[in-house]
Amino acid sequence: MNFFIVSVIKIVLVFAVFMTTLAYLQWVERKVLAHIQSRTGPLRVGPHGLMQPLADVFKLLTKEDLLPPYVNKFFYLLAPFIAVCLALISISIIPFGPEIEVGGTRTYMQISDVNVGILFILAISSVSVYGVALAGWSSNNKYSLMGALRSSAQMISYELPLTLVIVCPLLLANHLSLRAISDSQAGYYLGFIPRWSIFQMPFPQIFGFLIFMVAAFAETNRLPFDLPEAENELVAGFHTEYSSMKFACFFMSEYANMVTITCVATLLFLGGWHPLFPAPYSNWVATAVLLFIAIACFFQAMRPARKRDQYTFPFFGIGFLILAALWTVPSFQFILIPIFWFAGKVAFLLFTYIWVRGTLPRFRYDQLMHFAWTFLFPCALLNLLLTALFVAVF
Amino acid sequence: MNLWLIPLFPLIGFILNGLWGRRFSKAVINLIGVGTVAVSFVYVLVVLSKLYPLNTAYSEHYFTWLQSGFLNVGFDLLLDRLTAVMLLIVTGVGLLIHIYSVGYMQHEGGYYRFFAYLNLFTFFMLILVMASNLLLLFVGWEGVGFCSYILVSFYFHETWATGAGNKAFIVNRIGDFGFSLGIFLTVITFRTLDFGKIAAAVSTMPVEAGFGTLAVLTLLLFAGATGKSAQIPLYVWLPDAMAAPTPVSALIHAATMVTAGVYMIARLSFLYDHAPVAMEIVAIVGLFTAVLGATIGITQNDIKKVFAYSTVSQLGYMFLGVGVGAYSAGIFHLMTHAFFKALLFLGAGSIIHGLGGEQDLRHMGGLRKAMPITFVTLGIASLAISGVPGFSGFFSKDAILSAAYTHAPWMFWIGAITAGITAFYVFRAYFLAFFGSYRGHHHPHESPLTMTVPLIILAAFSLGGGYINVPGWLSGLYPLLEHENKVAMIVSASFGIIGIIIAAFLYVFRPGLAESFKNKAGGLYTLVYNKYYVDEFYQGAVVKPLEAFSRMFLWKGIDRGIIDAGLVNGSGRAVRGWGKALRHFQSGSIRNYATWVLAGCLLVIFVIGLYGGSR
Amino acid sequence: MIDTILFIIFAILAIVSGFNLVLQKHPISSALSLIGVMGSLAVLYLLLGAEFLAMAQMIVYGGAVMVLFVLVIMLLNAGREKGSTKSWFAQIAGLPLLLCLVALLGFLIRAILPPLRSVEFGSWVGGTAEHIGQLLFTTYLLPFEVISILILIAILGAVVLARKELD
Amino acid sequence: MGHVPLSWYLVLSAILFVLGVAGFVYRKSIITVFMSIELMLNAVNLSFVSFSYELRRIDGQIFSFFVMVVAAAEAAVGLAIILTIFRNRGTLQIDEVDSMKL
Repeated sequence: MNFFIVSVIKIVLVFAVFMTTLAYLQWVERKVLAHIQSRTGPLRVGPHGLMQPLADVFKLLTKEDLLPPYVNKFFYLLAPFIAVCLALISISIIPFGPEIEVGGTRTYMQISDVNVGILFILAISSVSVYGVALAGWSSNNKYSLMGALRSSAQMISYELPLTLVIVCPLLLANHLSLRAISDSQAGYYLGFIPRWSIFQMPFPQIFGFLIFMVAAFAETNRLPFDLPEAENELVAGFHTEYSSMKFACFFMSEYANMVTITCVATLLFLGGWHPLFPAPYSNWVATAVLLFIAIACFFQAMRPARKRDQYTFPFFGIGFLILAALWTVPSFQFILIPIFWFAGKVAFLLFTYIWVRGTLPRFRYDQLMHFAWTFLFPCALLNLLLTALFVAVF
Repeated sequence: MNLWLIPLFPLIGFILNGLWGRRFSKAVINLIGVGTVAVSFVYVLVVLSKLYPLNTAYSEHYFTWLQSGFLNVGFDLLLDRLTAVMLLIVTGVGLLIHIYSVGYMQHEGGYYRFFAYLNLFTFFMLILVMASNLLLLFVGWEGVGFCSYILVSFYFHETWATGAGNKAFIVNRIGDFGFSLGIFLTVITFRTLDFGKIAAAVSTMPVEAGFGTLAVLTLLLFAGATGKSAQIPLYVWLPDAMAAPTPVSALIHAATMVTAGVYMIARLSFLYDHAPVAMEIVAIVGLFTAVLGATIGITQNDIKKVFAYSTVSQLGYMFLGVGVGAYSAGIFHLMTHAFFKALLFLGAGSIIHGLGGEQDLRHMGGLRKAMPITFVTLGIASLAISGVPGFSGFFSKDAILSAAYTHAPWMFWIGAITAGITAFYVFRAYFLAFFGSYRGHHHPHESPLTMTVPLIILAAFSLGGGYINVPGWLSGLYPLLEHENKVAMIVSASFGIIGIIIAAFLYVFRPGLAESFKNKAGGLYTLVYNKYYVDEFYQGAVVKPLEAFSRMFLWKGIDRGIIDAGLVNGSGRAVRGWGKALRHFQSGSIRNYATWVLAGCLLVIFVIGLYGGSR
Repeated sequence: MIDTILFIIFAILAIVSGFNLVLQKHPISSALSLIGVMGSLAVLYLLLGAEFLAMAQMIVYGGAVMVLFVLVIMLLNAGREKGSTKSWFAQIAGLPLLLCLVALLGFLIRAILPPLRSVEFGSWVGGTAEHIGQLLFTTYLLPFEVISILILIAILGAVVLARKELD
Repeated sequence: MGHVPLSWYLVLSAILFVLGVAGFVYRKSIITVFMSIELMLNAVNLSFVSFSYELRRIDGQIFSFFVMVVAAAEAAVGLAIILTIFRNRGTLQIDEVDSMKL
């Protein structure tokens, strides 16, 4: 019974954090993009547009639920459901931290640990094509169909290098469970080089990591590979005919996939929740970073860009100060420090996503496929061969 | 001791010359062809000197060749005193003839082919004489038969050569059929093919009084011998086999292969000893073959034919010898015959070579000045074959005739008269060739050294070979049963000398007289000249009926009627009929097919469930 | 308890999807039904302790084979089936034969098989990646290599067949 | 509620197999017929895995794995053939592809 209660608590916690993350990820993206392009981004709803995600949800919920004629109703309604479900399922096996003990109950910081975790992730990601494909086909619209076909082809094509490159850290870790993979990367070479996959001997997976990230961009249909929804060619790709909450589902699934895949990248290549620095120093990094942010907020409040900044920034500063204090409490540290490292790595990768989106132009479709089959695939294969060779030899 | 090396060398020679001989120069071919036999000969000498007294048989087992039920045939080689004699003849005389061939074949085509075949023949002959069981002996037996065939057909672009080859092969097939039946009967009777084991088994059996299993067995084997050794009724191939190059006639059709039958009977003497009926038949067949060969020999004009019939006749003597139980005498005669008959053929070859291919006695004459060496050596050979005292033939022939006298005097008298005829026709040929005036057109010349040296060596052996005490050497194997018979000795020798004198009288001193005798004899002469019409009789009595039977019954009846019409066309018609009926199932509809598959699967599951699946 | 519930849920899902596959007139409905069957079977494999196979089922069947089907259906825009009377034998004999098959299989399962053990989730997990890999690369190495060659041939064949003819 | 006997799995496998056969015989679209074959393969796979559980040996799962791989190869080639048929004949109705007959 204990198992069920703990599981329910974990599910609720993870789900809440995950949904909030998805909502605010969109806000972050708009803000970062705006600043890259010398704009300000959302400002009106709440301070710095912080209430914007909430407003968006309200807008989408209250919009008229349009059902175009000539669509295949069943599949038209099924597609967003499939997409969002599959996107949200993967998070259930992502571990965020080590095994902890709260109130006499030992548990993993993870909804459930699966022996074949990485295979599960692959299975879900390979099945998630259906959402896109069905949406495009059932819309009974040639732009949608084109978008769907492109998307499917793209996802299938990039799944190959992705899978091949995932095998390399598996070879190093010798396990399929995400938790075990992450744990195999604990420790340091020479006392300061972390034993992460991208640094791990005998064959550092730096190239593997780069290939993985490129393939992940394509897999989640993000720029520069967002051909399925290329606005100027295909209107809006497979979700042209979708509106209101159904559109939101696709939107959410895209961001959920982004988060999931960055989590996987973190676990496979960046050592999961294992810190960058050895033990005593890494405990204070979180506090230091949060303190720095708090100080920056106060500094910004003294030189406000807009009038109301001098009221909002001190609040932020105080908030970050409290957070920094929280990370110094020893009885919370064993939970918070792994989470900080894990969240920090994921956040960095997500920022990279947005950064790339703001920087690179979109590929042409044939370039995209060409790139996948003639460059990425051989590279991944070569990487795999070399890794296997080195693992076998050493 | 590695006996297997003895036949290996000629085999190597065959492989080298046979595969790459076309690219070798003549010197290399000579080196390989003659050298391998020479090495083999030397190795035989080495082996014999090491095993010298050879009181007991020496054998080597290499591997099990056949293992089938109770029958176990090994690849075993055997060396006893009998084999030793044969080995020396085969490699020694063989070596001389190889050397002779170098000169004789100098201007012939297919030089490398000839030596490859000769080497192959030597290999098989060695296997034959060294075999330790009947089956291995049969391998050699068939191998030499095959080599004889390809060598008789050596001039394969000539119809007469290929015809003679075919005749040799087919006639031998008839004999070998009997021989293989004999082997089967041996397997059934003794459950083994090993000579030693057969001998042990036979020694416990009583001597057969009537016509029993052993008689049948030995006569079947003897049927093979009549084919291989040219006895009545299967001798007809040997005169035709003279189509082969003369060294082949000397080696295969005089000295070695044709004596295989005699060797076989000597080797299986323990069997024949237990079947007196068979022995009697062997002796009679040998005797009549001797008479037949000798009488035909008188009338022939082709020098090689004369010697061929002489070979038939002399082989008859050998069979007479073994038939009356004088195995050692038979082998003794085999050896001396190898010397003087090889010499006769080589001498004839020398004449033919010197006359550019002329073989007809009527176109020779007065060659003694042109070919002195050939003249002398051939004279020695003729004296030897005539049984003139002091020459080798006298000793061996006398041994046989003495034994025959002991066995049955009438055999002795016929044999002795035949000896006289032998002397007559041999010297007829000799005088026709070397005396009188030259009647040919080609300018005669003496042969080169490679040919004359073997002649001289063989002449020496023909002269002195009789002093080699072969019966004594073989006395351990075959007890000496013939005692010295002075009367027989004098009678046979005098018959031989009388024959020579008559020949000299008719062909040297009164050349016209022979012609008038010929005319007076008339029909008898024609009969003998046409070889008693045996070939024609065989043609009419065996070949033609067989052809007719094959054409009418086997071809038109069975092949066309039953196989073609019934089986071939019938099965085709049946398939077509079924196809007509079944093509309605081919509707082109995949779903129908699937339903049929389903029905079939159900049937299979049903049957398995009913019978196979229940545990 | 939980495994019984799971079995019943997914067995029913599989059977319903299977019926749907046969009864639906539109290929894409059939395809989705088939995906349903495959997903249910993956769960059943997990119950039977074949975790690697379950994931392989999802990746290979769910993620590759069926995606291919769906794409082809979309590409050819395969519509509803039309009635046909050409396969008269299938129409007449199909149903009786199917009933026979049902009867036979039922009989075989009932009559021939000895009583089998009951499935307890987690009592035996044989199909871990480790075990499968060990067996695959020792005992079944030759079939494995052969099958990889088969796949290579299939890829080439598919490329050759589906390629547009260049004039 | 006790545990499920393994024969239930086999029954399920049999049902799915029969459904696959039914689809093969009664469906008229080439693609659906093809999918019915996949259904049959899946049913057999379930049997394999069930017996593997019964015998406590994973050889059955290996075979199941091979079946999967072969099915994937078959799907690739089969769908390519279907594409070719559609290109040449413009139809996916199985009863209209019947020129291989007398």
